[in-house]
Amino acid sequence: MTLSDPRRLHDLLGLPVVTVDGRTLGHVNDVRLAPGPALHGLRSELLVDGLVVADRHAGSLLGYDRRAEKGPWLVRVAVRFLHRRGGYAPWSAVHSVEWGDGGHVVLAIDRLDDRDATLT
Amino acid sequence: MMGEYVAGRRYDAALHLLDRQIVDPDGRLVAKVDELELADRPDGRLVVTALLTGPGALGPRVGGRIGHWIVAIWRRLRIEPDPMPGRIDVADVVSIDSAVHVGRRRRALEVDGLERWMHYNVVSRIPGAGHDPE
Amino acid sequence: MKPTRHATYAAVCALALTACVTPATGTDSYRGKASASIEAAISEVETTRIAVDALLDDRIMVPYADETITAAESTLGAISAAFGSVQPPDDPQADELRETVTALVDAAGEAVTDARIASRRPQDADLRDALTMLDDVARELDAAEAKLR
Amino acid sequence: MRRLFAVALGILTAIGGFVDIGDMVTNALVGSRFGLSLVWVVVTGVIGICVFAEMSGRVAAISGRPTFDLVRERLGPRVGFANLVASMAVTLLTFIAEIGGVALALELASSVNYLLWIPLAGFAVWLVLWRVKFSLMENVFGLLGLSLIVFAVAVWQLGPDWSTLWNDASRPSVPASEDAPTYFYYAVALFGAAMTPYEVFFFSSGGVEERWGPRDLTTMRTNVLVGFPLGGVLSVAIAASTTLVFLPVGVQVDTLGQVGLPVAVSLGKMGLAVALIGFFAATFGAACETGLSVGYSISQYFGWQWGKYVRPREAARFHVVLLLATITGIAVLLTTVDPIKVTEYSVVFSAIALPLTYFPILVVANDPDYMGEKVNGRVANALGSVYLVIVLAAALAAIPLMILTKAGQ
Repeated sequence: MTLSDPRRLHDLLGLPVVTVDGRTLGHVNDVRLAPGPALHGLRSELLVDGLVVADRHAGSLLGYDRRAEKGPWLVRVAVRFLHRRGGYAPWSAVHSVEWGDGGHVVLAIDRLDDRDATLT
Repeated sequence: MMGEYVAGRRYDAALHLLDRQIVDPDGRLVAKVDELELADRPDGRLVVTALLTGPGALGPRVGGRIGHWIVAIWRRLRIEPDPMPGRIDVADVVSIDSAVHVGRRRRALEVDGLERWMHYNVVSRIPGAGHDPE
Repeated sequence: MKPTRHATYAAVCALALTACVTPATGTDSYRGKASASIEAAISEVETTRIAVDALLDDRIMVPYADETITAAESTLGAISAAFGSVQPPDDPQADELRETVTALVDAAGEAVTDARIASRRPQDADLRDALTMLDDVARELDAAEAKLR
Repeated sequence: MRRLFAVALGILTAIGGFVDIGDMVTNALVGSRFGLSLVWVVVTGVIGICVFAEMSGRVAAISGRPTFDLVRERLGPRVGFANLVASMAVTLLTFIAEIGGVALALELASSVNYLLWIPLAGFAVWLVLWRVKFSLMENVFGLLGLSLIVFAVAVWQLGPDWSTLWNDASRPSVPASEDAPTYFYYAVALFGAAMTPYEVFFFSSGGVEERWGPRDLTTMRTNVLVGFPLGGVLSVAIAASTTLVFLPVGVQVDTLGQVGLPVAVSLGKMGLAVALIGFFAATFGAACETGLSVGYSISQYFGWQWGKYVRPREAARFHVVLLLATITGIAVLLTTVDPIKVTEYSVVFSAIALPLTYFPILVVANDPDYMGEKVNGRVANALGSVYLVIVLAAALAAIPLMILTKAGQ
């Protein structure tokens, strides 16, 4: 299978996420990966499943935006405060991606799935 | 700890993969996942193709003047005119838990140039370098 | 990186503040410096006294006592030099204070030097003489400190 | 029986290894100037180090990942890098103070100037880092460090009025001879000395070095919860000894020699000799720990092979860092900078760096991805959160207090 030129994850993280009619929904905060079906009877590959979108990046690596029950209370409240809006956009809903500085991700949908931001 | 990815499990790249320690089959520490390499498939899916390691991959993520320095120092230390960061094909990844486990030994992965330079030029020259710790 | 740089700057300032003796601006500030010098001198004299006492009772090793007293001696030298380098304000009272404190700190230095010499060739008579001197100077320092307070 | 022996050995080395040059000097100084009115800070600090050492030890035992590994994962490469630079600077400063302390202890024993001892002390520390097995290093210096118990014996032998001491300790107030900012400056210093960040780098990395697993959790907890508080008792004993001997006559401790004087007064030559062994073991052991911690933190940030559980040549970059740190330490000390002054600054800067280390540990100890069912319970989280606030307050107050009091003068 032929692939495009290699890209870097860093060039996707932080890109603005917009709808087709130009409304900003947030920024790419993380990229959710899912192992695909096993290849050559060996190991599976890692496919991009969708984008975790939020209005701000600060504190996201702490993981509080993606787990409901995680403690301690003090830190959870503080970090959640930084991440009020957010949601999930499955890769199938991505219309196009302009990579790198000044780029953006255009979604074919006009609402994020806000239930699915937490991890299963 | 070896085995496939946990079935049905999904991984958030920045949360579960980036900056995680890469460990070889002997339990030796290889490098950090400093960056992920992605590529578009013809069917429109985006896939992870490799883990990138070393200052050349880390510098741009640190950003700013410090990130710039990290890359500049790394380039100066390398012999090649246009050095590439260390690259571990995603097919070598065996499992992901609190570390990223790969199926090949760190020597075979060839991502630790500085380690080998220090090994041959500094540490091996000090008596006792091969001394067993136990 | 801005906050880190500010922190470094603040740390350097703090170090600079503690490293040098600033000129005293008024008589009060000069009295404060005099009092601090006396207090520091008391600390060194009393340390020496405890060490000499222990030597007389054979409760301390000679090298240990020697090191402790030598350190006290050099600290007293530093106290004297630091106080001497402060410009006193234009006030006859300050000049008087300067003379008293300088004389006292120097006397303390001499007593500690005698103790250091005695400690290196421990003969009880010498040590007792040194102890008497230390007692005298300690009393004078205490009196001076009480007056300055 | 063997298990019991292992637990006892662990507790004893935790006690002996708890005290380092920062604890000795700061406690002796504070005792001579403030009596026991700051004991509450030592108690607060000891509880804090227990809470966070237990957390980082548990994270290391369950996930196999030491502290700095996780700092970068949770804070990202950019903030992680700033954190690395700050923590390393503080740990290196402490390392320099410890080598200086070894040289000062040797000077007191030999009457040979400490500057002549520095290259030798530095080389000996490096040799231990290069050659000696991790557990042997821990056990020898931990057990020898127990000689500092002599300070507790000295206090007892001085026959103090226990009820007065207890009153001073339990009803803290600023002594009349000192002002409030100075009092709180030394409170921050004592807190930094008790909770030094290197202790958790070292403790969690040591857990990986000794291949802790889930089965070792109980042993680890016993070591921390019994060993560290008893180590804290040694710290308080040092403060109490200088309170009894120095406070009434106005001596303010500024040399290592003064720290040992109360023991000489109380117990004579034999006691003093034991105290000297304690000085040497505590500073030498801590020099090894801080030196390793410098190597641990850089290696763990960049993902290099680290540790004494592999042959030196298998962890080449790590050992190059250890070598460079030792050379830097020797070079700085040979500029004739006063090691005691270095110590006094190192404990204050430790207090400033504390939140950088403790915040990520608290977050990771709550993450089921690493910890499974062994995530923090309510008690650990309640204490951890309270301490996060305390540690932040101490860190923010440190620099203003330092400027206000001209570093505690």
